[in-house]
Amino acid sequence: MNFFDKLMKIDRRIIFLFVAAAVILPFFLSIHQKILISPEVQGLYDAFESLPPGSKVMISYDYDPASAPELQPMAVAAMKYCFAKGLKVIILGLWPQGSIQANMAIESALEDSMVKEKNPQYGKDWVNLGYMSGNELVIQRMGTDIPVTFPRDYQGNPVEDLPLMQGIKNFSNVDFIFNLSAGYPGTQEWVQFAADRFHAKLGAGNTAVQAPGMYPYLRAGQLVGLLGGMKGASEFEKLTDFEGKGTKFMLSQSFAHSIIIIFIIIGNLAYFISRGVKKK
Amino acid sequence: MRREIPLILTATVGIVYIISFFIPHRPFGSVETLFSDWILIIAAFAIWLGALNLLRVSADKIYRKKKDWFYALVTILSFFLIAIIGFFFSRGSHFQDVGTSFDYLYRNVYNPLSATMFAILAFFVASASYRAFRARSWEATLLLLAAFFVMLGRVPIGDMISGFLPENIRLSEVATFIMNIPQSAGQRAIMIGIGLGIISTALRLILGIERTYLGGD
Amino acid sequence: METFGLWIAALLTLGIMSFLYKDNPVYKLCESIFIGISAGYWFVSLFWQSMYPRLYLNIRGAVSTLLHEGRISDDRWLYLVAGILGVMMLLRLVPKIGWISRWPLSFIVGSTAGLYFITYLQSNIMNQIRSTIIPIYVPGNLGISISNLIVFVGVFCGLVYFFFSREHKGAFGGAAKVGIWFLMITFGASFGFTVMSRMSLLIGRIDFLFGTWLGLIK
Amino acid sequence: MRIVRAMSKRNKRINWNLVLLLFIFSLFILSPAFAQEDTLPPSPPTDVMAKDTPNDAGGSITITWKKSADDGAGKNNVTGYLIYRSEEGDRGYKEIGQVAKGSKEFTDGNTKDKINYYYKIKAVNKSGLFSFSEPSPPATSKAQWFSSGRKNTLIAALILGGLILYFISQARAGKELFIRKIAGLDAVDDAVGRATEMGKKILYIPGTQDMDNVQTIAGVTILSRVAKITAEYETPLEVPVSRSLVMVTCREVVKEAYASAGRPDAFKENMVHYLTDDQFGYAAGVDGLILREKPATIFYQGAFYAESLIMAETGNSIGAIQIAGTAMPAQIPFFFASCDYTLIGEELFAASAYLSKEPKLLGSLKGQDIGKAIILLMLTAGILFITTGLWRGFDSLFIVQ
Repeated sequence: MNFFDKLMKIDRRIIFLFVAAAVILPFFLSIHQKILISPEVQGLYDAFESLPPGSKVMISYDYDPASAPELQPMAVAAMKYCFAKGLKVIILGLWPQGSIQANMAIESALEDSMVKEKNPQYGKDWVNLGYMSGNELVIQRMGTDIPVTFPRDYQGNPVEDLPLMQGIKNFSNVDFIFNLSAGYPGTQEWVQFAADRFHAKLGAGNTAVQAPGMYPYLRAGQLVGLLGGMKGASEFEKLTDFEGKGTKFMLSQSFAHSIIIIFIIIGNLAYFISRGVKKK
Repeated sequence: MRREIPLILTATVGIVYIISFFIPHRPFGSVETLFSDWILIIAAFAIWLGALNLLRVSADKIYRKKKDWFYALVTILSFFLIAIIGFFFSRGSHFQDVGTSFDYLYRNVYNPLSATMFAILAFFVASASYRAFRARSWEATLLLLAAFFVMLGRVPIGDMISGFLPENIRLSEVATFIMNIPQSAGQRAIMIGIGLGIISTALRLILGIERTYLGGD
Repeated sequence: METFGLWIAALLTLGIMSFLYKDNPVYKLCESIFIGISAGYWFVSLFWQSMYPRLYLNIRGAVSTLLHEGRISDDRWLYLVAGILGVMMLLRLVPKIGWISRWPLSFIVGSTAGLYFITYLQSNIMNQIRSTIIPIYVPGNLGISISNLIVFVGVFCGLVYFFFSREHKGAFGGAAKVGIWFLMITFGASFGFTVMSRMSLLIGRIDFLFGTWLGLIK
Repeated sequence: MRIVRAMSKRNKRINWNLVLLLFIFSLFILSPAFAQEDTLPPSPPTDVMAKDTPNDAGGSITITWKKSADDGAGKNNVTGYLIYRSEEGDRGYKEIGQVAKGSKEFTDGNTKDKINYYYKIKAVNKSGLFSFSEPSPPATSKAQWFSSGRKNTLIAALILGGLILYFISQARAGKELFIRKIAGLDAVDDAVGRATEMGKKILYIPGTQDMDNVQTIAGVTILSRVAKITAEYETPLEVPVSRSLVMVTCREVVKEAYASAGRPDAFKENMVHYLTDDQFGYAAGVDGLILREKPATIFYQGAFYAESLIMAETGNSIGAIQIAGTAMPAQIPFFFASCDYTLIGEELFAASAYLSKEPKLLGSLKGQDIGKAIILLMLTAGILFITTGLWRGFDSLFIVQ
């Protein structure tokens, strides 16, 4: 077995080591990267921008801490943006841990100076309806009656006591829905039920792995915009002018991608050379 | 009794479900909600079976002093720890609120385990792509190239490398093109296929042609 | 207490990661904790989130209407059926009448079949057909014309690949082959797109270890 | 947004006197414009119509109107509309909701059926001035017995369902049906055989979702065929599952398979066992099983999420033969990269027919194929119609409401 054969069957732990190094090193480096905006992110931002202050935005947190590195930066940027712009936010979660993630996002958002100035109030500027089990059927039920689906918020207050929830009956009283999703139930269900059945205007933030599956919906106009993974988060941060972790982590991301690409190239070189050697 | 009633039940429920999609009038319009609630309740009962099985298999390991019996004991203890805390010491149905003992376990035990298990995928993605993305054939080359362009195009570094090119053929644009056009087309073909497969399977289930799930008599 | 929790979290994180080197006692320990804790987690969650609000609260509500208003007609009584189906499921533990658990099972399978039939017909067939019907010649815009044509060819040939009842030969086989090419590009692109997501998760964990735990990065 | 932020960041050393002077001066110049905006209400919305919301269970009325002339045009200062409702027509109007500017529609989902309702729309402008529209003619809500917007779905369901049923009956009547090769399924026998030779286990993962997923049901069906083979070869089989209902079902299925292979004695309850409902907890457990038991063959058939690659890469690292199948589009590439064979999407649902060669199952595959042919025809025709302009609305035939 020659060197290239060995290289082709390299112990995967060596690859692991390089990946770890590529992710860790950039944390201690400061290199500035230029971020370009992709059309699907622009689409989402435009949809947000078209909302006048006071509009009602529903944000569904359909993920858990496992996907937080990707989705939390989006959530934080969206919350900061909504608060700073005076949009009213209705939060809910189709995943049990979703509403906890929402509270964490709001905590970070409230630290921003722009948001502090606006001093958003619970009940008036945002509400957290909490988690409701039932997956896509929760969406469907909301299509006919939101207060019946969520009779109380996450703290147990009746929704009729919350000023923001006044006059909210179903999706037609909500101006925009933004769904942060890491799987099922998630964007696909929001498209099928909220957008298809009840014609709600829908945008989404997805883990990068979910995102490719959503392009058909994007092209069909069932989704107005889409943030895919950390890159999507960093682009959205750039558009809204609220730089956060998405931008910060992007460097590790670039390094890690490069290392994988380098390995793929090495693998192919080794493959061709060792095949060439054998032919001789 | 053992097979007929279940088959009739499947057929009836399936047909009612389908019909209710076309009839907004009560009671059909609300059938979906009701049935879905029922399924959730049944699943909540069923998890007792799973939990009992896990405990029984683990206890069996300890009892017979099988290899690694110690770890089985750890599993049993962890299960009871969180179950007891969740049922009795965490504000009842508000067990997930911040500050409960359940939440403490969730944040410091469950969540790091879950997030790390998810995160080691980063390493597996690297080793899988090293092995799988080799230009062995024309098909494999397409796979490789698509992965290559999308991977680079999705991070800012891709645009740094291809910065000298005109804007509309830079790597991020190429990646967007691949995702939007051929990827989207392939995805759609898969989706339509899946749609047909599911429709036909659903139909076979409703009509009782596919009844393997019921087991034997 | 918080610091203690942080240390536990960090050690568990390292324990799971040790598995990348090879299977070892620390990983085994973390794995068995994980199985026990997560099984218990769902056990508790399903109780408080499904059984309690959907079954107990509904039935309690129906009983109180009966007691206070003397009315028996209350939709919530319907949830009793679910309770009965649930108990039937548990009867699996009694070998002699275990077969009765097929009733709730076939209820679930039936409603799943019905729901999937409709949902997939709508979103995977009707909607996808509609969004594929796009003009393949847009006057004055060559780029879009070509893109639309590629989408059409891709969907067409991709579907041909999925034909089961015909041998993939001749022109038909040619189309199926082009279909495979599209599938390959789809897989490669989805894979490449995913790499990003996976790396993000690792970055999140590293951020936890070096930032939250060790405080080396702010 | 960005401007505000830029301003707040700007240097604070400004000549305030000058600013004040300029401000007052500009007020003088602009005052006529301001005055006009401040004193005049926006022009009212017109043509307010209300009618029963179609295709619902009643309890809802849809109101439409023509925008105020000052919304998006004219003075362009309308900020939104408030919707008022009354049961009397001339008085007793109460606010029931509001919508943003540019809106022309509102759904009142809080009506009682068979009661007359009247609606008025109030346009509000920036300075808080408003004007009311004329009231709408009365409207009542009622429930419908058929969703007219879903006629097309009904037709599609009848066509596709009919085709599948027709070919099933054809197949039952004894018509020979061809089925093309599916590499992954041809390999099942070999894969089981190899495990037998090596004296090692076979691991079968029926996805990680519950019985309320059709993919899980497909996975369980394939398990029944695999279990029949392992029973014949006397190969040890282990099925770790992540849902209790799946455990119950798989147990029945495996038991039945062993019985029908004439080996009921070889069946053990614990062949099928539950780990945890948790996605990654389950993956951790399965990884442990793979590393310690070193199975020769691993099947992954059903619905998967991110855990797919964790298990498949670990399986790959011990050199097991892996056969995967899923209809989760996002996971197919991972199985493709780390398994020996992968059933792609629809192939998962074709597997039970392929493995059993039962005529009625094969018939349904034929039905699916004809369905595909019709879809291809629709696509081609539709694109021709829409490109040539012969029938521009063709694609809207497929809109489901």
